[in-house]
Parts: sequence; structure tokens; C-alpha cells
Amino acid sequence: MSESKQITMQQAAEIVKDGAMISFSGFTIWRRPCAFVFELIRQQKRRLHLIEVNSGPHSEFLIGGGCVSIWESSWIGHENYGKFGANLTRKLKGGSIICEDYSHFEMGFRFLAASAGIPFIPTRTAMGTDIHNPHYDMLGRAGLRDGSNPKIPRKKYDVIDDPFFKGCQQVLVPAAKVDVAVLSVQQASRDGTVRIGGQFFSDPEIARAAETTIVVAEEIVPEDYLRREPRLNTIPNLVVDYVVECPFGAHPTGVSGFYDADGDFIRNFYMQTRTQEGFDEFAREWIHGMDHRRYIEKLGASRLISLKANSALGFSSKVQKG
Amino acid sequence: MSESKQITMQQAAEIVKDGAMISFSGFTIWRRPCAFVFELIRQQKRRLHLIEVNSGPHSEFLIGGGCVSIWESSWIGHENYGKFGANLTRKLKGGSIICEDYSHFEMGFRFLAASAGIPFIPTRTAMGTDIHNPHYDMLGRAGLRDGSNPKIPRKKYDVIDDPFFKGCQQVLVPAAKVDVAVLSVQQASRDGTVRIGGQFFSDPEIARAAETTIVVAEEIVPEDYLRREPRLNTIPNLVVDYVVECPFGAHPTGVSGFYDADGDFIRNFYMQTRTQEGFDEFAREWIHGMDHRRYIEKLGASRLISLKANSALGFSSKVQKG
Amino acid sequence: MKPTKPGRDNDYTLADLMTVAASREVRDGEIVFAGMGMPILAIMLAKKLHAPNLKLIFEAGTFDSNPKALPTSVGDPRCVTASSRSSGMTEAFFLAQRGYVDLGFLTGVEIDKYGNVNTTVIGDYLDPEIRLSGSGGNPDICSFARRTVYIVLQEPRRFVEQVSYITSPGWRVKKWPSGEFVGRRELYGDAFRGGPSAVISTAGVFRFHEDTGIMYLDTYHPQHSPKEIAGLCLFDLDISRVRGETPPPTAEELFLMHEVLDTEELFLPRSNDRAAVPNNR
Amino acid sequence: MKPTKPGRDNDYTLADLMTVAASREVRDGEIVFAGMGMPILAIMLAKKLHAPNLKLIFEAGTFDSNPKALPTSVGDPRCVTASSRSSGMTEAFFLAQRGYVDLGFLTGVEIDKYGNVNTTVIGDYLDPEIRLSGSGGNPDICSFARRTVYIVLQEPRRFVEQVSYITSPGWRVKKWPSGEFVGRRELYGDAFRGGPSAVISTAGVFRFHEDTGIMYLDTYHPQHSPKEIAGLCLFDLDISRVRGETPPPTAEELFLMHEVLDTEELFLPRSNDRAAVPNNR
Repeated sequence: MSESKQITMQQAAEIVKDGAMISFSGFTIWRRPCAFVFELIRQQKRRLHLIEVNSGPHSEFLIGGGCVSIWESSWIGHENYGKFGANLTRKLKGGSIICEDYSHFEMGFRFLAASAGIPFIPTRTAMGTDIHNPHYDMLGRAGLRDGSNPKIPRKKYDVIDDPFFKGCQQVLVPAAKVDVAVLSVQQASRDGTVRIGGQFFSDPEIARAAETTIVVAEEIVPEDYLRREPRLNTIPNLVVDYVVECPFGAHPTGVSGFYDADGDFIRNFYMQTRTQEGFDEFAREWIHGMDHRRYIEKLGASRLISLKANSALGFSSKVQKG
Repeated sequence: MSESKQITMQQAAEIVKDGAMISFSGFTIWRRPCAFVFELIRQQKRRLHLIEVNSGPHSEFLIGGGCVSIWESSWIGHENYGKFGANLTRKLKGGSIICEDYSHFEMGFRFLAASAGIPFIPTRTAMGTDIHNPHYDMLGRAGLRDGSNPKIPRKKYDVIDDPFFKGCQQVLVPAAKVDVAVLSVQQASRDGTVRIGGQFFSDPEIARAAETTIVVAEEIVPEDYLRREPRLNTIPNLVVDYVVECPFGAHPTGVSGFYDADGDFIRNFYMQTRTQEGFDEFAREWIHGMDHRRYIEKLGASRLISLKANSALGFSSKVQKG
Repeated sequence: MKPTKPGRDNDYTLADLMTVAASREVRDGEIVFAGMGMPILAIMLAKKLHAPNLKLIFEAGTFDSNPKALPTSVGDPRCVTASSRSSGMTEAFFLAQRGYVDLGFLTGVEIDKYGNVNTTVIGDYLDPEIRLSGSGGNPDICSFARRTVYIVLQEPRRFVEQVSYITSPGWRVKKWPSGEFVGRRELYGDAFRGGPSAVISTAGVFRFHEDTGIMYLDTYHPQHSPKEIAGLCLFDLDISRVRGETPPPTAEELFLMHEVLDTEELFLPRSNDRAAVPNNR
Repeated sequence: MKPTKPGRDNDYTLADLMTVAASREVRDGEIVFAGMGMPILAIMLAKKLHAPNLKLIFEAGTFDSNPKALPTSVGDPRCVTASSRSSGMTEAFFLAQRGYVDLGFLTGVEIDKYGNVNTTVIGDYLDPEIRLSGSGGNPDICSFARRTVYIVLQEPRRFVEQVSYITSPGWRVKKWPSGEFVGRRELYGDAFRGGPSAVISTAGVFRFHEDTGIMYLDTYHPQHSPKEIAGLCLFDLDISRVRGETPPPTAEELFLMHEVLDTEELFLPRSNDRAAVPNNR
């Protein structure tokens, strides 16, 4: 048995300092560490630099809560349950947030580079688009590419000629280095071994890209159980610094094999938070003065049962998807 | 059910043309497609450019058989059963083979780059060593970096300054593009889905780096059996062009969960083939005029049983490892 | 399941027609990289009809997927069912960049005559009227696939001379740092594989001229006319090559869409309201 | 298993002594990247004694491995048993390059006074006397680990002023294209993490001067003397800092090595022949 890395949700959120660069697991409305994000909002984090492969409801919570100064990603929305990031849009118009756009693959490759310990990686995606428009380098326009934050690259991207094959132009995208990565996963053991079910998205890369990696597991399972089938484990213990146990910790996003995304909750959040007043009301009801146990109680048992995955299928056969 | 990609071993070997760039699955003395290599020798392939993350007994067979003109890799030997590549050494001294040395990680990253569709990748390994000595660029010395073979890069490596972070020097290594990759695996279905047991080495990268990918499976299993647990599959069907079934197809190298490496066979091969006459005698006994069925019969049932993996352990509890 | 009567031949919605038109863009044996909504429905329909050997890749990490229940998004566990392999995004990105993808299926908010697509902002990027969801994998799939099919609502503000922001590259794109327009083939060099091949709108099906890369009308949906459609574009639409009406859904197609694929009416409402169009990401 | 009597205190082979000396280089909690043979034995011994929380990485793709049976090579299925994760080489390479590795454990054929190691050729690379196995992961592990321990046979032709070919970087290395020697820290820049920290030979244990990076003798094995060892090096060996004899194996160490770890005598023959040394890749 190894040393335990288990801590509480409150302790985990305290690791994130104001101004930190932070990234999360998951994909759009799946496996987002929402309970952790609610705790960040309760702890009134400020000036976070959110950097993600793609964003979702958890990002909208954090942005609406006033915690985020920089959003660097490729996409934000709620899939079928809300087209855009209403909170991001509002803060962008109000000038209180900087948006840095990359393409989806570019963000993925940026995390891959950071996770591989290399400063950049070539790609030839999205050439000829306004993503590469030098006037739209928003971190550069804000004077943030001066090297004072060693994790922010000095250029948004660079271009070189391929020295090896046909000499064509290659775009270099910089590593996405982060201070803290927080992953919502199905199972972890106290030593930090992680087993993700279903698609694992960019989570292994995000875990290795960070200085500090926190895992929020639906369930903590015995270490020797996970070690019986090492090929089923997604992230080795040595990459993980802290482990938190939190059932339904990704709600209202979904977790393969555990529960579906809560479309009603997400749609209501989207509709309600098109204004800051709406967000503040949502936060009073669902975030402030709550903890995760009270949040779950408020959702209620029948709602959780309807979301629960059928254990043969890996997803709910009851939930209304539309 | 999908279309079948199954062909015979003889048909598979016919895909490899004289002068082709070829790579193989596995790691030193594990999961090497030796039965396929014996068939290449029987078909008298010539001027192959063997490019591998690391080499092993299968490479020594192919080199001893006179099939290889260029060896590009990081290591050759037989682990505990033979220190060096006796056949490579002899051909190198005789001037009939070109050796291009990279480090192990460099070769791994080169295959990663090819498998990702990018022409190079940065790394900072092996800096300051003679691997980067420009006088030791052997393909360059042989005039092979002129672009006439579009898969051979114009430089062995290149150096640029990191434009994004601290400005330090980065080594760029070129993609390892290959014509044909041949993988020895535990299970495949006729549609090309591959399930590798144990460590999968660099096999997914090698499979994607090639124009044509051939899988030699210990057993062909039903497609719907593999599709029941997609996360256990290592390589998706769309990457694989052809599938061959061949039990004990990696002998004398080992296959996790199926059989151990045959140390006696490898040691005898190593000792016997320090001269070309020795190799020719080995080839008369084990390769020419044989097919895989006769080879297996010659090994004999008791030998195979002693090598066979214990199904709980994944390796043989009987074999003498020393 | 008891088959229900597919209904009369012309008893279909606009969304049905668009889905069917999209499904006809798929060829058998192709590797298809799909976004959600109408694209996934169209692909699943093609697989049940004329393209049984197509292989479906989901961006979040599954390959040759055979979903039994309709996924609502790419991250959905429903994508994994009976796939050849399930893993993560890096592998999906590598496969696309390495050239395994024949056909991409996407949606757009704004499109110009060269097939440049915008899903990022309406108005000035530095002071936007509307901030949209952003690129997602739109430019990536369009960069790497041999052909890309777009689904777009037909409105003058969406079919424009020049998009507010090029999210996804068409046939003439911007060369940086100057921003001058150049041909896609010239900019992409040996990475060139193809580009937008068709646009399916609420009014018709469009394709691109082989040499100039300029959009032209191929077929018009019933109750529309080429001239009317030209009036719904802010650029000068070429209607000289129009082949006729977009063929309507067959009874078999309608049955499969409503009684087999989208029984929950996630993307295809059954109402006969011809204005019903799909959720357009 | 019935414990057998460990034998008298001095009843050990040279290979036993070297393995024990190597195991003492491991600190508890470290992440260790190991080559096969004596390195793996030394690490497994350390884990059973003073470093229960060390985590073992195998290059072929397993992390925090806990082998029950002694693997004979890194690709061996025995590496996978009870590991935290088993996968492939790219992940192992990424973890090393990303900076997760504290300690590397390697062997060398030739070594110079700056700790440059050769495992590629003896003689002129362009016309070699002997072609060796090549680099393998030797330079990679030594480039990325904070400390690296080498195991080398003590012979004058192996402890040389300058190696025939630098396979693995020591404390002064070649800067290309000129090939001039520069300090490792200068060349590696922000990628600098450390370098060779100890050499365990058949005659003694060596370390490197903190400022100059030059090798010095730390301890000598029983039946050797510092002067004799200096005579077994072709460079001028600093013996001014020698601390005394290499401490011999304890009864517990011998018991664990022979009765628990290497019961098959794969790497540690039981004979009392002091010349017995391990297979040296």
C-alpha cells in the first residue's frame, strides 16, 4: 500500500491561488468537475486564467461567478441545452474578460506538448483562418506575452518551413502549461491511480501538463483492485498529487457508466444566466451557503435515479435527452 | 460485420517490395513478427531499409539473410541471450550495410511524429552526444538525403531556438515514415481491430506511421467479441490493411499472455551466427525449405508447452530464464 | 419493434429533407468525422442504406462507432457502443491529421461564397455584436478531410460576401501576416487534401466550382426557386448549373429516420411543419 | 517459503556487493527509471529495505510496477504485474521528458572522467573495431533524470580519458556543429536537471566533483586499494576524497537478494567466486 493522497473538496479548492492558470477534465457537457468549481466560487477565487481544450457548463459557472479574467479555449456552450456561453459573452462585452481563441486540435496539441515536456508542436490545422490573424492575439494585445508569467508563451503561434521533407510551412503552437489541473473521473485509489470509463478525452495530457494535479473521483476504490488490471487504468499514480471522493461531483454534466448529463438543469442554467442578475440568483440558490451534500439533497433522489446509468449500457435509459 | 482483411503469410510478405522502408512491432525480444521475417527471407527480399525504435532477433534474421541495406534504429541485441547484433556487426564491417544511429526516445518520437501526420517533433534528449555529430550522419554521407526518396528526411536532425518560452535550443527530429509496418499481436478480428495484451510498446505509432499496415495475430477472434470492450482494443480497424493468423508467429521472441521468449533458441542463434557460414547453416535448418507449420513441428510440442504462458500470470512459470 | 406506416411520400419536414440530402453525400467505405445533430443522423442513415461500410470517427475518441442509441454529443457514452476502439482525443486528432478522414460533416453560422465558415463572432472580433461558441473542431476537420459538407440555415445574413471572422477555411483563405486572400491549395501546400464540397441549406444544395472555388446552386428544395435562393444570398450566386429539385426522402428513408434512428425526436420533430429545422451548433 | 540461512557476513560475491552499493543510491519516495539486470535487482532490493515508496518506471510502458517474478528485460510481461498503469513507450518517454524521473539506473561499456558513456562502438565510428548494441534509452534517461547511476566493469580500457563515442552525456559534452567541449549545464539550458551522480564499478564507487564534473573515488571495494584503482583508469583519478571501504552487504540484504529476489540466479550467481559480475548490457 502506498501513502494516501486523499484530501477534502475544501482543501483541494484551497490549492488554487488567485491568478492561477487552471484546466479541467472532460468534453463539453461530460465529466466536468462541477462540485469543485462550485467550491472555487464559494472561496471567491479571482483572476483565474482558464485554459481548456474546450469549455462547458463548469466554465460558465466559474466565469459567471466572477472568478475568471482570461478564457483561452476553442469552444464554449452546452451542446443541445444551450448554444453559447452566455456568461462569457456578457463578461466579454463588459470588458472584464480576455478571450484567446485557438482551434480544437490546436488546444489539444498544446496540452499534448506540455504533457510531453516540449515547448511547442507543429501542426497544419486551421491555416488561412482568423484564428491566426495577428491582430487577434488577445494576450499579446493585453501585454501579457512579455515573459513575466513563465507559463504564458511569448507568441500565440509561430511559423517555420519544414527542414526535412517538402519544405512546406508549419505552424508551431506553444505548450499549454498550467498551474493546477482538476479531473473528474469515475474511479481512483488513494495512491492516485485513475481509471476513467468510456472516452478519456484529453485528460491524460491535461494531468501531465499541470504543476499540481487533483483528481475528483465518483468513488475511491481499493488500490489492489485497480492494480489487478493495470491496462484499464488511464493515469498512473505518480502523475496525481491529490485525490478527492465526491459522488455526483460532475453534476449537471454526465459521467459515462455513472450518470447522464442533466439536460434540464443545464438548459435552465443557460436560460437563467443570460443576465448577471440571473446568474447571481442561480448562485444564491445552488452555490452559496451550500456544500455538495446539500446540493445533492436539493436535487433529490428521484432526479438522481432518473440520471443514473444503466449498468449494462453505460448510460441512462430513462433520461429525456431532448 | 465488416469486410475481411485476412490474407495468408505468403501474400503478406509479397506486399513488401525490394528497397522498401519497413518497421516492426515489439521491444527487443518481445512480440517480433519472426514468422513473417522468415517468409521475407524465403522470398529473397533485397535492399530493405529497416527503421525501428529498437531492434532484436528478427532484425538479426533479416540482416543475416542479406535482405537489409540500411539499419536505422537505436539498439540491437538479444537482451540476456546475446549482447550485440552479430550479423549487423559483420555486415557493417563488410561495408554492405549502412547504420544510422538515433537514441531510443528520438526513434520513438520520430514514429510518433509520423503517426501524428507532422514532419518533425522537438525534443531535448541526447544533446551533446555523438548521436548528433554531423560527421556521423550516415545516410547523408551515402548521398541519400537528396529528396529522391520522399520518406528519407533531408537532414538527420535540426536545431532551432524555442520561440515561446525561455529561448533555449530545441532539437527537431524528423518523422519516421515507412512503407510497410508489420505487427505481431495477440488478437485481431478480420476487420483489423487489434487487441494487444501487456505493454503495447510503440506499436500504435508504428501502425499509423506506415503506408501499409499488416497485423500478424496469434489468434483471429470474432469482431463482436472485440467490440464488446472497445477500450481494451489497442489499434482501431481503420489503421490496419491486412490481417494474418499465425500461432507462435513471434517465436523465438515472446508474447505476453501467450508464451515466453525462447532464450535457448535465441542464445544458440546468437552464438551460431557470428559468422556468415554459421548464419547460412542456421537458415538452411530453420528458414529455407520450411514453412511455419514445419518450423513449429521442428520445435516440438514439449518445447512449446514449456514456453506457454500460465494464464493467470501472463508468463511461463516453467521456462528457464537464465 | 412494430413497424409503423411511413406515411405519404410528401409527408416530410424540411429537416427530414436536409438530413436525407446530407446522407447522400456519404459514399460507401468512407471514413467520416462527424459533428453532432443532423450530421450524425445523416451518417447513421447512410450507413443503414447505401454505405454499410462507412466508418464513423467521433472527435472525443471513438473509432468505427456503431451507436445503438442516438448520441446527443460527441462526449456521450452512447458513442462508444460496439466501436472498434475507444480512447481519447489525441488519437482522433492524430488520425485526422495523418490523413485517414475522407469526409467531414459540420454546421456553420455564416458562410461566404468561397466556403469560408464562421462560428466565432458576428461583427468585429475586437468588439463583437454576438459571441458564438467558437471554432471547436470545425477548422480542424475541414483542414484535414478530403471533403467537407456544411449544413447552414438559408438567410441573407448567413450567406455573405465575406464572413465576419474566418473560423474554418474555404477555397480562398487569408495568408498571414498580411491577410491577403490566396487559394487554399497554394497555402496548404503538401498538406492540401480538399475542402468544402457541399453546403446543405434550408433552401437548397450548393457545391463549389472546380477551378474558382466559388459556390453555385446544385439543387433547390421543393417550394423554392433558384432565383428566390439567389435573393437569399448577399453574394452573386451562380444558378447556371442548377440540376433541378432536391430529391425528396423516400418512404424507406423516412421510416428509418423516425422509427429507427430518432425515435425520441431529438433532432427531427415529426410535425409536418416545414419550418422545423435542426439544432444548429 | 522456508527461509534459508543467509550465510556468514563475508560470504558474498562481487556482484552482491555491487548490487547492494547500487541499491543504497535509491532514496525513499523517488521515481526510478531502470534498465535491466543489476539495476532492476538493486531497485527491488531498495524497495524491500529503505525505500518502500519508490516508484519504478519501465521504459516499455509500465508505471509504479511491483514485479513478483524477476523480469529479464523491460519488455517482459513480468514488468506489468500489480503496476499502477501499463501502456506503451510514448507515455514513458513523455513522463521522463516532462521531468517526473528522479533517478536513472544504467550500465556503460566505456566511461570517461566527465561521466560520458559509450555503448555504441569501440574505435572509430566510421570504421569500428567493435560495434556494440547502440544507445538504447541510455542517453535519454541520463538526459532527463535528476541523477543517474552507472554500473561499469573496472578495466583500464573502460575508464578512459575520452570515450570513442559519446552515447550518453556526462558533465562536459560536445557542442555541435563544432564539437567543442562545453559544460552540460550550459548546453542543456532550462532543460538541465542533473547528470551522472555515481559510478559503481567492480573495484569501487565513484562520484563527480560538484563544480568541475570530474570523477573521484568515493569508496573502494574490499581487497582493492585507491592506488590500485587509480591504476585501473586511463585518466588521472582523484583519490583525495576517498571515504573508506564500500560497506559490505548485510545478512538481510544477502538473504533478500538470493532467497527472495533472484532465486533463479539470473543475475547473481551464488558461488563465492569474487570474479562473478553481472551481465552488462
